[in-house]
Amino acid sequence: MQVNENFEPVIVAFCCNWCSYAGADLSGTNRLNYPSNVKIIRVPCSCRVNPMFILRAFQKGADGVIICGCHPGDCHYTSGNYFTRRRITLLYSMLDFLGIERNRTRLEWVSAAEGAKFAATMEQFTADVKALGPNRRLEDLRCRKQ
Amino acid sequence: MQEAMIKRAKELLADGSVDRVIGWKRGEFAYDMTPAVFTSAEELDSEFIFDDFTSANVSKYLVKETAKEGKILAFLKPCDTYSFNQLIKEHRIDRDKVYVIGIPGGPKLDIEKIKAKGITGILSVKNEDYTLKIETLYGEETMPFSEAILDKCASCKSKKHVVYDELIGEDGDVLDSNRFDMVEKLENMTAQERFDFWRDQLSKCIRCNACRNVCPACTCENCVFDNPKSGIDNKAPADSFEENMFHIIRAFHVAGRCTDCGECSRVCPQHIPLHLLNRKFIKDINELYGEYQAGADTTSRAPLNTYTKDDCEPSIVHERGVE
Amino acid sequence: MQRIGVFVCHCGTNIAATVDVKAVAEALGHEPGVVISQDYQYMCSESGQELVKNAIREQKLTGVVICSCSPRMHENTFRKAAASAGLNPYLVEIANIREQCSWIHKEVANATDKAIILGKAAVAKVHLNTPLNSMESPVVKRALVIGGGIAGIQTALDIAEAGFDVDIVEKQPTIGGKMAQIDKTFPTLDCAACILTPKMVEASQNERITIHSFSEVEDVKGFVGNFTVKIRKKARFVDETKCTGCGLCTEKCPMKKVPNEFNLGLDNRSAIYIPFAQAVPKVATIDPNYCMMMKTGKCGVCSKVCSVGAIDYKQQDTIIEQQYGAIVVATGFNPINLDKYDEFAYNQCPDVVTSLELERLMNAAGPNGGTLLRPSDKSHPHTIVFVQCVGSRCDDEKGKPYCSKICCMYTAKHAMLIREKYPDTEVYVFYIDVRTPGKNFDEFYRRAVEQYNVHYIKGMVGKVTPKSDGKIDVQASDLLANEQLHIDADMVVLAAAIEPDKTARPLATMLTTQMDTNDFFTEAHPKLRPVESATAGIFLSGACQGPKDIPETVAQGSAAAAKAIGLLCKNSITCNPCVAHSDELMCNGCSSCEKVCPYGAITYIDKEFRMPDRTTKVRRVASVNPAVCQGCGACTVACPSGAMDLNGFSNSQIMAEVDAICK
Amino acid sequence: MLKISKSKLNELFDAVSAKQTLYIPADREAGAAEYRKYEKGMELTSELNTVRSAKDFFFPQTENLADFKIEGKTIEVKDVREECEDFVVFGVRACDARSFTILDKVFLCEPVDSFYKNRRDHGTVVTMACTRPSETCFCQTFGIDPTVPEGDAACFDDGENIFFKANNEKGQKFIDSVASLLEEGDTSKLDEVQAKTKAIMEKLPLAKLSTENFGGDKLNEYFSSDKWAELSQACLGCGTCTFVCPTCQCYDIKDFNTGHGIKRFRCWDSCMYSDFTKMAHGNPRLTQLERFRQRFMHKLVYFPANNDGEFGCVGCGRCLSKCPISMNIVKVMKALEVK
Repeated sequence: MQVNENFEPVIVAFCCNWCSYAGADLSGTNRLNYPSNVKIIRVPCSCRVNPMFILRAFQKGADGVIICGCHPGDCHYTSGNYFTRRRITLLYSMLDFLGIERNRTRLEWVSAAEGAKFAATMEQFTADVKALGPNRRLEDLRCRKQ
Repeated sequence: MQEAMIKRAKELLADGSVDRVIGWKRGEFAYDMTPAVFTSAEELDSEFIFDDFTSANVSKYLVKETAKEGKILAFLKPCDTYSFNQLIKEHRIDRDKVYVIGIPGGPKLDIEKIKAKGITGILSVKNEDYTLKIETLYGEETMPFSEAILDKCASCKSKKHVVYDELIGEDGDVLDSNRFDMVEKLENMTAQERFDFWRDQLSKCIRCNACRNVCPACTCENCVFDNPKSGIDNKAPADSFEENMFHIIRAFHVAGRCTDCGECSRVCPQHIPLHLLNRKFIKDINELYGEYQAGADTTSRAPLNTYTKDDCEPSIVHERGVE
Repeated sequence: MQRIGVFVCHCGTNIAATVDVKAVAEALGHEPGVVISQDYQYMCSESGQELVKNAIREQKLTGVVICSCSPRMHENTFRKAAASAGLNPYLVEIANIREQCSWIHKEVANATDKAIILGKAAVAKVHLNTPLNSMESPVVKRALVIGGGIAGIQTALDIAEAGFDVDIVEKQPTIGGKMAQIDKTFPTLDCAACILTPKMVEASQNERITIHSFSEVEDVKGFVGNFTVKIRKKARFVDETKCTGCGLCTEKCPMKKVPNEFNLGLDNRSAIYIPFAQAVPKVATIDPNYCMMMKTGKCGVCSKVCSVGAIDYKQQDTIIEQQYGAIVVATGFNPINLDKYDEFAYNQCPDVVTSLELERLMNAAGPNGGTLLRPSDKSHPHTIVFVQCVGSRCDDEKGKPYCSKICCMYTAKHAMLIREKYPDTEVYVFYIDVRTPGKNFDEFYRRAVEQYNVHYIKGMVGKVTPKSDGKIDVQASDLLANEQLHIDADMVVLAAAIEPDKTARPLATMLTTQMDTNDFFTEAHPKLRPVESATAGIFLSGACQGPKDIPETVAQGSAAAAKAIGLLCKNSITCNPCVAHSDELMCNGCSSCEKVCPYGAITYIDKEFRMPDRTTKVRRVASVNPAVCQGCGACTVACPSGAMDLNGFSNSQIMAEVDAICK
Repeated sequence: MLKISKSKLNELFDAVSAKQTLYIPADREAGAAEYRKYEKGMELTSELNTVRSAKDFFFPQTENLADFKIEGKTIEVKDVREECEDFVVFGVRACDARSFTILDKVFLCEPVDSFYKNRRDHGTVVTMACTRPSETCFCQTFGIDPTVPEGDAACFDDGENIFFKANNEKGQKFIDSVASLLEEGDTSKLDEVQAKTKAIMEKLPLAKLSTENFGGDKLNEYFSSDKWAELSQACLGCGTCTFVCPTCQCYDIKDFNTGHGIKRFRCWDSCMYSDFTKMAHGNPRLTQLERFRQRFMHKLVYFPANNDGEFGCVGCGRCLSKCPISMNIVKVMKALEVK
């Protein structure tokens, strides 16, 4: 695959307030660098992430979307991430079924203590999306940046 | 069959057990039956029809019908009973207001398949020992019955009625159908091939909403695609993205609720195999979370409304099949 | 028209070193709706907050965006500041440009660009923020404890001690639970009754405690601070208020062949009975399945001998309705049923008993008056084999996957007591592991081995076979010696696994609390919230949450009480306003949301709607109780019509953020 | 009459498409044809008609009307109108050809819809006479002769040759542009084919359907007919009939936020939809019965009342074959007709 060195992907990360957002804060506190392509949106729980949000991100110009939540069993709301896991598994499977590149979407469990994991995950995900190049299969041409 | 149905419907109307009957009404041609509500013996005698073309699933109409006063008799084919049950489960139908008579299922015929053979000017279609004798303005044509079967019937999942008050004819069994074959075929393609396949199909979409409006799982008071507050409302596929989004979200919203009745693909004026999207979810659910048939009962928890602690991770999507 | 203020914090050099804060303020100043955009050294300082407050007042701001550290740090600070300046606190949004920007990026240009985008997302979101007001919900100053075992008693006593009324609902005729059946307790070997019965009496005499014995919870409605509970007081055919517990009726009752539940069926009781001498309340109960009067209408002896006229054969169940602020579940455990364990001949041989049965056999108030005799022939047993982990740590469907936790210790206790009292008896214990974590536990176990010469054998018992001479052949393997053993035993004692009370499952549904696959109640957090259920106002005490010994149970009982007291102390609870709400016009009443709500916050109501054609239609629609909802948002995605939305994180707000980030 | 042998038709297509964009009805799959941009070697369909009508060429499903560029707090309006390039649509049937006349009445009356006019001015419609009408055809009900179609130029198929006839100047220009490929031919066989087709027309199941009792003067009777409830009962409220209809011309105008600006576009709308013409106060037609009635009243009563008796239907039969529940204008006319 050709990698465009100048391509800077837009990456949206949905992080649950209690674990992953805190984990992201921790990687900041520990000054662990990860690419600035990643922009975080805070949600109360990963189960708040509606498939509409993910599609919307791709429509409006995102090249990759990652969802982060508490590890299964650790959900602040006891069961939220279990629902997330099913919903997102099915959604990602459907995107794959439609031929959308698998590496554009990801879900990772990141606890509040895993600052290093958060940074490493974002580093890896950004690299994967970069390798894929711009999102073309699930983009809205009207939104393409001129 | 038709006679037995009319007879029973008239009896139930006469003894006051039901006030209305929902079934199919004959049309202008051999194949254009309209779902209809009958209230008298005369109407039943003159207009009620049940034959190889009465394929429409009438269960969704019962949402509207059971909101009215009185009781309605519904003739349900096996596949329709699944939709009916699912609607009961979601509190959309008042079970007490429906008297269900289970009737045999298909296979039903697809007029479009007959027309696709170049047969036009169709005046009548007769099934003689599984050969269709088609009288047309341009002479008589024949074709095998098997080649004119509706897609949804060709991959029938069940001949069993999952709910009824009485049956006319025999009840059948849940079938070991081949309905996931095409999904599997697509799964085994490369991502690029799948993308090309779906782009070709979904680009045909004219967003007429027939698939949504016929779907027994789509009974929302106000669909997100019609609701400006939802942020994703739209009326036309103004971009290929919107074609994708509509069908992904629709499939997702009925995931775990779709009974695979096949109406979406039957009514699509552009012949988009929309049922494949729903079947993909059904296949995934069966494989990842255990066999589940929406509408088979009214009490089990829908797979997306439940979980187990050792469910697979979404990364399974990245690990299996072909990229 | 929105009037939004943007305030960019330098955080000393924490932000300003890598983010060009002036450029951020400048860029965000051009965003639609932004009327003021400023930067400042320390926005969280007194003077920084003053800057925000003044701007709110002077510019008549309708929304505030603070670009600063993580909202986890100072969101509350700025919300309070906004509130003090007259702006609804929920009209404040934080753009995290420190932890998620300046601290992780090194290049100024890069970090500044990202900070601007994060700021734009916050501005886009705040455009759609709506004022939210925290609801206050009053707290009923009364607690309900379900279950009157040691856990429930301890919880009730502690709550009453704190000055709150508390009711105990116990389904048996007496409180006391399993502990009342136990002879001695480990590792101190003091008598269970001696330490339990004073507590039972204390509970009955405490004027703040009401005991509803022989009663069950029928229905629970409401939410934290305001539960309405229906309690069914089952008919005991004896007027509780009149009965003095003299026991004359139980002596005179001609029907004496009723298996005695309290002694686990090892002896009999009469049809009218008091479970045991120290029962609380000490009131007789008629068992209608055996009472001749109830069955045939001929007898009436108890009625004749009762001097206070307490007998009432026509008594009916009564329903009490009561309101509570907090509910504590203390439904306890039972040993599992051993019917499926044919290999241990439990059903075939009366001399194969469970540990709890052994407790009764050894108890002074038990069937043998405290002398350990074989149930079959009342002879003194000389060889006793204990089998550990019967149904515990088990992979098959017969047993339980977990460790029952208490068996190792009570078996050591039994072995020791037997060796102490009957030194001529040989005691064998077959175990997989001996688990003795706990204060003085391992010392206790070692005493059994070293001082009392109990034969501990690591190995499994394969088969227990009663023999014709009355002995029992125990076939086992000694894993350490690697040999097969046959022991001619007189008695075999099975350490049956314990399981949560099966009848608690419908209760869990009523309480909208969760149970795990083993039917133990699930705590809100396994480490940090061990005595709370996920449902606010419902607390967990004792073995209903997991296997526990007495000290742990009592500790948890008190902990649950402390949590309940903490709630009851408040006059009202302030609810988080970031909760879900349903648009009734769009709701289909399909119940998807209810199914995914971990708190049972969603109920359905039949609501009348005016239809477009001016008719009316009654439709089932979801209704969220804001006092119960915790705002996770699971329901918003389960809802296909989009009727369900979440305050503070609405669909449109999140999509606005997405748009701002992606553009 | 000038003709070309059918075997040479592709040469003609090649010649036309070399100069301007050419669209022809081609098979998408068995039994389903659609207009496609001609590419070398593409075959003309054997289907009678396309699934979607030809109205898309002049009134596409979505069309950008204006762009707004937002820069900070200023909005700049950008005119996106561009002169359309010349194109030819070949093989349009008589029914669809008539639909352009109907659409013209809507879009070309004052104020003229410049987007529509632009396309209309630059498009040449070459029609094709029908030889094998389907049972769903009822164009004759609306006075259309499918053997002599309208359009800028008309083509006639005698089985071996395609004959060309100009109906106007634009049509003549088209024929002139391909004159080198055409030759004068004998039309006797064509006359036979036409006679045969006319005979079939007589035998069509809907041949007797008449508009005689419809039109603007029956407004009250039809509006308050008690038949509407029964007719609309099974209607799903989808837009299939509207979207396959060659004459339905309603549209909605919406704004789309692209992230860097706003695109104002119009898209087809359907009077069958519950949110059609929804305004601040709600929807003027509250029930599906009213919406269903609107569609057919418009075609059979309001439109002729406002357009010199011209009905809003051309009898193409698309809604007859595509309605998911097989309810259509024919059933409505038959049920409703007041003699």
